[in-house]
Amino acid sequence: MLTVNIAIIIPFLAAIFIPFINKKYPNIHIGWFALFVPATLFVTLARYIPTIAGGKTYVYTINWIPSYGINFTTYLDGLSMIFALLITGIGSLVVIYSIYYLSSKESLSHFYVYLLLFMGAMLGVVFSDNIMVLYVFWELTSISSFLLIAFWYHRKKSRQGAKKSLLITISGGFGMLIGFIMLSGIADTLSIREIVLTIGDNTDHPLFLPAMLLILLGAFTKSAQFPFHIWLPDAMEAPTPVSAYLHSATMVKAGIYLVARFTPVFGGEQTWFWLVSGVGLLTLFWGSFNAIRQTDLKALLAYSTVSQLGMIMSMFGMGSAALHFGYSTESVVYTQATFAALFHLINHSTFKGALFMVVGIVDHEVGTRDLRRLGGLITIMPATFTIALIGSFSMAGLPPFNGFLSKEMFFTAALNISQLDIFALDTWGTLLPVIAWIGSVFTFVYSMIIVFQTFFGPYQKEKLDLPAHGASRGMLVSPIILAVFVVGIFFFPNLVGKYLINPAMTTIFPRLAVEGDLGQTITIWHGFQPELYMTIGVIAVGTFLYIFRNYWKGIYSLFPEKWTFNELYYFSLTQLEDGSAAVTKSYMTGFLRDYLLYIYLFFIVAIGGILFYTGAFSFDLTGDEPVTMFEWSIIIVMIIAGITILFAKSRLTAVLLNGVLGYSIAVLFVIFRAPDLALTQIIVETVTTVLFLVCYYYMPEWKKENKPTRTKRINLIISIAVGIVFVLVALSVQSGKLFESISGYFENAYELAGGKNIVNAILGDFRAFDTMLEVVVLLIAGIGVYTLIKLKAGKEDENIEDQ
Amino acid sequence: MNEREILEFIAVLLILLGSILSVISAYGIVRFPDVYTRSHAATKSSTLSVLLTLSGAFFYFWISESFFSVRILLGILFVFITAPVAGHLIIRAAYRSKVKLSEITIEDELHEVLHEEDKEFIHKDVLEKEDREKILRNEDKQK
Amino acid sequence: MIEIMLMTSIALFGVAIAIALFRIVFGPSLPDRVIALDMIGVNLVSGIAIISVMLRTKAFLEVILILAVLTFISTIAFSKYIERGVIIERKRDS
Amino acid sequence: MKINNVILQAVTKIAVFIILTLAVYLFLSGHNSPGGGFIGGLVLATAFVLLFIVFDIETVQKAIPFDFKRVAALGAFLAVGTGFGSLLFGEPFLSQSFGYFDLPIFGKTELATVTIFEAGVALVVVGVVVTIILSISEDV
Amino acid sequence: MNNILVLPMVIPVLAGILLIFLRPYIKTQRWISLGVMIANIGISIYILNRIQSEGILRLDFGGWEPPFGILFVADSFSAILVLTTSIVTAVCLLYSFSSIGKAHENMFFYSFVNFLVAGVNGSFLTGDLFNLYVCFEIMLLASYVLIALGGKKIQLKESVKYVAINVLSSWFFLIGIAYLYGTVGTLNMAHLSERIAESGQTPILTVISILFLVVFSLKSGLLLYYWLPGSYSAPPTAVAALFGALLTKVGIYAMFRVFTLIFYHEPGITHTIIGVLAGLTLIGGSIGAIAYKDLRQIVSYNVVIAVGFILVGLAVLTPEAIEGSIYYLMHDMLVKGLLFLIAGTMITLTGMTNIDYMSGLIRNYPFLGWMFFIVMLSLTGIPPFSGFIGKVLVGQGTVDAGAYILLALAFLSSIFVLYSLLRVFLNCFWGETIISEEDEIPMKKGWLIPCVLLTLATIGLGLGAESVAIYVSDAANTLLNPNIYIDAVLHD
Amino acid sequence: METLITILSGVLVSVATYLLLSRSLIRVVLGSAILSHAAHLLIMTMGGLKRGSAPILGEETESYTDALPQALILTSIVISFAVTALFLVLAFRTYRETGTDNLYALRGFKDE
Repeated sequence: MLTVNIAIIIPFLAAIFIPFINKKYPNIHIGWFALFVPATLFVTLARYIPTIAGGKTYVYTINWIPSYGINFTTYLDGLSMIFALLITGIGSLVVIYSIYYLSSKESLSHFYVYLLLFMGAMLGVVFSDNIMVLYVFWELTSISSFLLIAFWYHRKKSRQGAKKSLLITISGGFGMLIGFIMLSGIADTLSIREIVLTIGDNTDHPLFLPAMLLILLGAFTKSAQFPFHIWLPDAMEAPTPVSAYLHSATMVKAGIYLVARFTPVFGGEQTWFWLVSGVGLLTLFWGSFNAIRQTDLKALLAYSTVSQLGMIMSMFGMGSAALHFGYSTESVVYTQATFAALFHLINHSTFKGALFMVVGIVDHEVGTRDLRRLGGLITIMPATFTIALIGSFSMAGLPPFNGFLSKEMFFTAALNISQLDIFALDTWGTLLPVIAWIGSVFTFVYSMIIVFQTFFGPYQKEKLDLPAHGASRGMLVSPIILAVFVVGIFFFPNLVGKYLINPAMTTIFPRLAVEGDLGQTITIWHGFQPELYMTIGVIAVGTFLYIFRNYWKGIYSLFPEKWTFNELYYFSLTQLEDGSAAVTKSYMTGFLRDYLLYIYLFFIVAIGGILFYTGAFSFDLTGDEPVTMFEWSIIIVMIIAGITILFAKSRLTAVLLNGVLGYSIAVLFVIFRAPDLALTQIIVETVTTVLFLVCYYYMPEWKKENKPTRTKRINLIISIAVGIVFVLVALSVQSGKLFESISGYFENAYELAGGKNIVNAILGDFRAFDTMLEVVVLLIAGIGVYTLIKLKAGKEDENIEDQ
Repeated sequence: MNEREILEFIAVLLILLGSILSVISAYGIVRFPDVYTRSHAATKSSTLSVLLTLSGAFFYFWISESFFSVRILLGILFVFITAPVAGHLIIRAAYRSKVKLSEITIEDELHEVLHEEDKEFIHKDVLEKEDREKILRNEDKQK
Repeated sequence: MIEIMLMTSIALFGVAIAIALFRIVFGPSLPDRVIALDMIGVNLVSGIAIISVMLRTKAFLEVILILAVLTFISTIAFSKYIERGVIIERKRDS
Repeated sequence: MKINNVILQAVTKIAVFIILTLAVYLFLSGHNSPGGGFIGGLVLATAFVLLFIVFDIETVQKAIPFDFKRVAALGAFLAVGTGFGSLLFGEPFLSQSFGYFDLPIFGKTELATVTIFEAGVALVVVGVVVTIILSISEDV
Repeated sequence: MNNILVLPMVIPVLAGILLIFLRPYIKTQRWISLGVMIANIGISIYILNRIQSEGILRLDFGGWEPPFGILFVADSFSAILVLTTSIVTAVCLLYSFSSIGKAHENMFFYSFVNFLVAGVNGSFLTGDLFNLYVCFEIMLLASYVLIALGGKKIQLKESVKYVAINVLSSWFFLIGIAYLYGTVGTLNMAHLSERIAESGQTPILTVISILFLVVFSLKSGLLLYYWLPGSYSAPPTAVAALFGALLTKVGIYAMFRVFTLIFYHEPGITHTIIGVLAGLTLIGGSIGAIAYKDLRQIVSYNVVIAVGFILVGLAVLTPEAIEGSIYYLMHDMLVKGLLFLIAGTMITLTGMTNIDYMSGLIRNYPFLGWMFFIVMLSLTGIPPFSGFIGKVLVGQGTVDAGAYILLALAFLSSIFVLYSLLRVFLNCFWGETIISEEDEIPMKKGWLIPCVLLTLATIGLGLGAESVAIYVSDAANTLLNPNIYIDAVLHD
Repeated sequence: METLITILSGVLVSVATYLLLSRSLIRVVLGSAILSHAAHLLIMTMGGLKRGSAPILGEETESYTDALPQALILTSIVISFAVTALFLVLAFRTYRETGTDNLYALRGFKDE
């Protein structure tokens, strides 16, 4: 079935064409073209709902890099179906909303290009079967989200928020990539389906646990789980449609998707269970707790999103416990946590999307989102208020809205799981429902804040930037549709359950699903159960806390700003920059001596160290030729001349001594039977000396080095050490000769190359290529010297480069 | 000892003579008091020594291997021509750069001709390089 | 006999070179050093001649000539350096 | 005060002649005895250097009006070009060949492509050494 | 006859020489140089394909059988690198046409570029150790001149250090060759490998191998990268881009060649050290990349990070890792060239180097901004750009070899790459516009087109990774099985 | 002989190292020249010293010295000459341009 692959590609193609279309029809809002894409995709996908619900799956592969098994394989099953519908469905609504939200003065084509990129990437994430391709799209979502957050890039806050989100999500993505690599190493395949099939045999692989942790890292960063949640509030700098789409309904749920997708792989493991549900619950608590203190409506929603995501995450964690058992009637009970998670996932998208749009409307019409300045809007924008009410109450878990159902199921699941006696649940299990309950109380409180602070109370006209008036109709379309869903799902939950969630359950629990039905019926009323009491408790305590919130808000000051993770993030970044600047500048002195010192030290340590570590040193005098008197005197002359250079008082003396060295080497070459070398050496030496003389005339006199004694001493030690290592290696090589040289061959030079001078035959024939190249070297040097001297920088060139 | 061996011996004797001369001139170069006197040792006796040695080598090759080496002859010729010139040049340079004469020098006739500008007769090894650079830099500035 | 004589003479040249090196190292003036270098060069010419005789090879005869040439050139270069500072002039006018 | 250079210049003329002869000899004899393109070129270069030291740049250049950069480039071109020559004959790059020919005057003579190669080398050496020294000296 | 092997090196040499004669004709010089590079692209593609069908090719210069003569050996690894070099150089030349200036062009600039390429290609192709040294020297001398060409103060200051350090490293190379010749008595790399395999890698050979490690570390900037940031930020943009793309890669190539072909018997010592060095390089490069506010410095430290990353592959020595390194090497050559070009263009356009003072460039130069964005992603290893596949394969290799510290460092360094470049992007391209319409320096087409070409290359290499996969896996196979190379050279 | 020459080149290496580590640019250039001397001596030593006669065929002898190192040294001499010349000129230009040959003053980038 090609449709799925095409469904991923279409948004990308559309993104390419958007700028052109925008140029061609500048008068029509480009959003209408963009709307076409998600709407079509939604309809197309929706047509598959019945077949998917019937247990059918679709796989299709397009080859990308088959050599490494990285292929563009798509897989449409229940789980991806839910997400795909959310992406395209909410996507369509958001596009409609944005058409009215964004004025045509903005650079709309950029906006829709990013949005479509994101949509395509997101579809890619949920449809990909190949984990590498999944990763590709995963990072693309991060990037497009980065671009969307920084849509108003001239604002500093937007840039900061974008930077933070990109850094955190991409880093998490890298972790996930490593995890994927490890996982593919374990399972020897890149296909998720195959991994699920074979992983059972490999759970004791040493890399199994690290892979799990790293993949979770990716999921947690993307889904803004504690403590990586800090990027999400800052991401609210994005235009509101973006927040509604990415940061509540879709992108943050990619992490959830990943957890769900990998539950069949890792589920049933204790670490997985505790990490996912533990982190989820912690996030639930921390997010809801922090949401209350926010004064910016969008920030409040951001924290609420964090907490809701934590809740969904924890439910997936709890549900994974079912995999620990085989199929039995008990284990089916535990899967209902997962069922609830999927259900809440859908519900959350509906009500949170609606709420974000409401906030966007308020912001758009009133000009502020600050809770301290808002109030009394109920009379001015009644329709908006109604939607806000529906959304908030659903979020708070009140009937008759869909949030109530999933919240109830969440309590049920938490209670059930706490009864288990695996994974040390007998000791810590009771914590689960307790934290869940506390988190729900806070959720209730902030939901109330949204409704009552914004729409009730005194209307403070003087504090608002714009005169308040009702929302435009077009902007209300999308939130109303979502609100209808919120209510609708409450009354017909089993429609969703049967067609969307059940197939997804089959994906998450493949081994259980073959044994029997995992489906559940959602009932609105199931008698006076503990979970109902819990809900009532939530409402009671929540109302109490809401009314007296000014009395207990003091506890927030217990958590000073400095101690938040957000501050930690900024602190570590600045520390990192300052620290690395300090470290780098401490060794990058720009002083040649220091650089050479590093090299020499490295040489001494590495070569000397290895020499002694391997015991390579050996010394053997027997092969040596005898030394005559003349040779002794030449050698002594050279040693004296060499050492005297160090103490030479004028540069000319030094050059002269260098000349002595050169000529003496020529004599040594004579002694060693190398006439050609001797000839070359003396001529080159003379020319070099002449060069030195020519240049030195224009250079300053050789001053005495005013170096501290310590520097001198270090230099001396280094020099001697370098000499010693050099000699030791040379001596060891002398005594450790392994083979005869190949040069015997060259002694037939006369027959082979027609020359009696072997050295010249080698240079001119056997190794003529070297000679040719060295001629080129010489040529480069010659021309180079010419250009160096002739091409001088004019004054006008000395501008920026010398800062 | 046949004739050839005698000739060879003579050739080698020439070489030995040259080497002895070279040591003598080396001794001179250490012992003489100033550069002008030292140049006598270095250029005159040293040249003689090298001429002797080279002739010895030339004869040796001619005699023992009947190899008439043009190269050695050229070498002899070359040293013969250039060594005095080199000595001349270096001493002139020394004098112009005002290398002081030995304490025991009695008369310096050239001084008034060449160094009339500085009556004080500044004794310096070489003209200060720094001064030259100063001049050079001033020129640059003027440009 | 001949061998011994050759060995002696080459040793003597070695001694002469070493002594000349003394002048190079201790100066005191630059011309002193240059003279000493000139002398070393000339002595090396002799030394190489002796080595060729000892080794009975004609391979080094070029070296002798070249060394003589170069000693001359470097002495001239040095003396010009001492005398005028400049070795190669663009246009001789002084 | 003018410095008299008559002695030096007179001697130099002879010396340069000797050096030039030597250079040519070294270059040609390279195949069978010490010498060759490099050394020949270097000796030739020292002859130029001597001329530049003893006379001045303008005088010498008036007598020998070469652009030494181009001399060097020409040399490199020759050296690399001989390599290319062997490509034309389908031989591996830089294949040298030699043969003995009976020439009317010289008798049995060895002719080798190496000589062209070596000539290139020599030209480069001369060109580069002189270019370097001239460039520095002219930069005052 | 495989005479075609010598062309990638000799054509640039010949062109470089010819251009000296054509000094006054700048237009001709430009087109000849560009033509040479394009010809090289064609030739290297041809060679690459012939290697696939005929195995490793070799050319014995002068017809002398190895190990006595010098020879060029082309396996897939070298051919790939030659190809990439030609592409990058062609693009950099294109950029230099409109940026380098008449004064440079008149001073044999194109000759030097040609010589540089000749040295680089020669180093990739040669099969003889001493010839490798000579090729290095050609490359280095050309780079010495190119770095100082223009004679600005900063260029001279930096080039002095660059030359001094490289003289030292060449010296190490030379004594390394001397030691090796003393021990094994040959210079042909295949013959060396055979002889060492025959006698076993004695302790002294291990010591010598470490000496070569020092040499190539210096050239490639593995741990000993101190010279790199300074000298890469001094020359004009086109030259800096060439340097950033090519110079360190030659060192890396040599390291791969020597430590897979010759000294592969003691991985416990040599490759462990390489691993440690690679790790330290990653750390140092990462720290350096975020330490400075000077755009040129940031960009230069990114070169260092890449060096560390590529050598992680050599350190772990598994097939995946080597393949990954080769991919990454190709990717890095293209993208580093692009990065340097873009950074240089930014500096030219704004007249500033400090990223704190640049702002809002994307409004004036949107194309440049988006290309920078793509470079950033590509260097970070974000798919579907070219860095991705290399990163994944190296990751796989390290996992297989159990080198988890290297794995962690390699991926952490990517975050630093991202962070350092993200800072640049956010500061320079986004934010309030500071350049008013009047002050805006118009973007020249000649600056933009080369950047666009390289951007397309990185996207193409990322999406079309499959098209080079066979070459890369053949290259890795040859590297890991030295006998293939030896047989092709010695036992034909 | 071999040991002696090795030690000699070791001394040269030490001297060159000391020069390279100094602050003055002209010393560094000189140091680089001396370094190459040491390397050449080393290569020579590695091929074995004073064994056989000069590698010119035709002189009646039973063995020749190793000619390959000589060829290598020859190449190396020329290359180091080229490098030294370039380095020298670079130092010279640097001095003319910046007015100092003190490497400490030539540290380059000032920190912004």
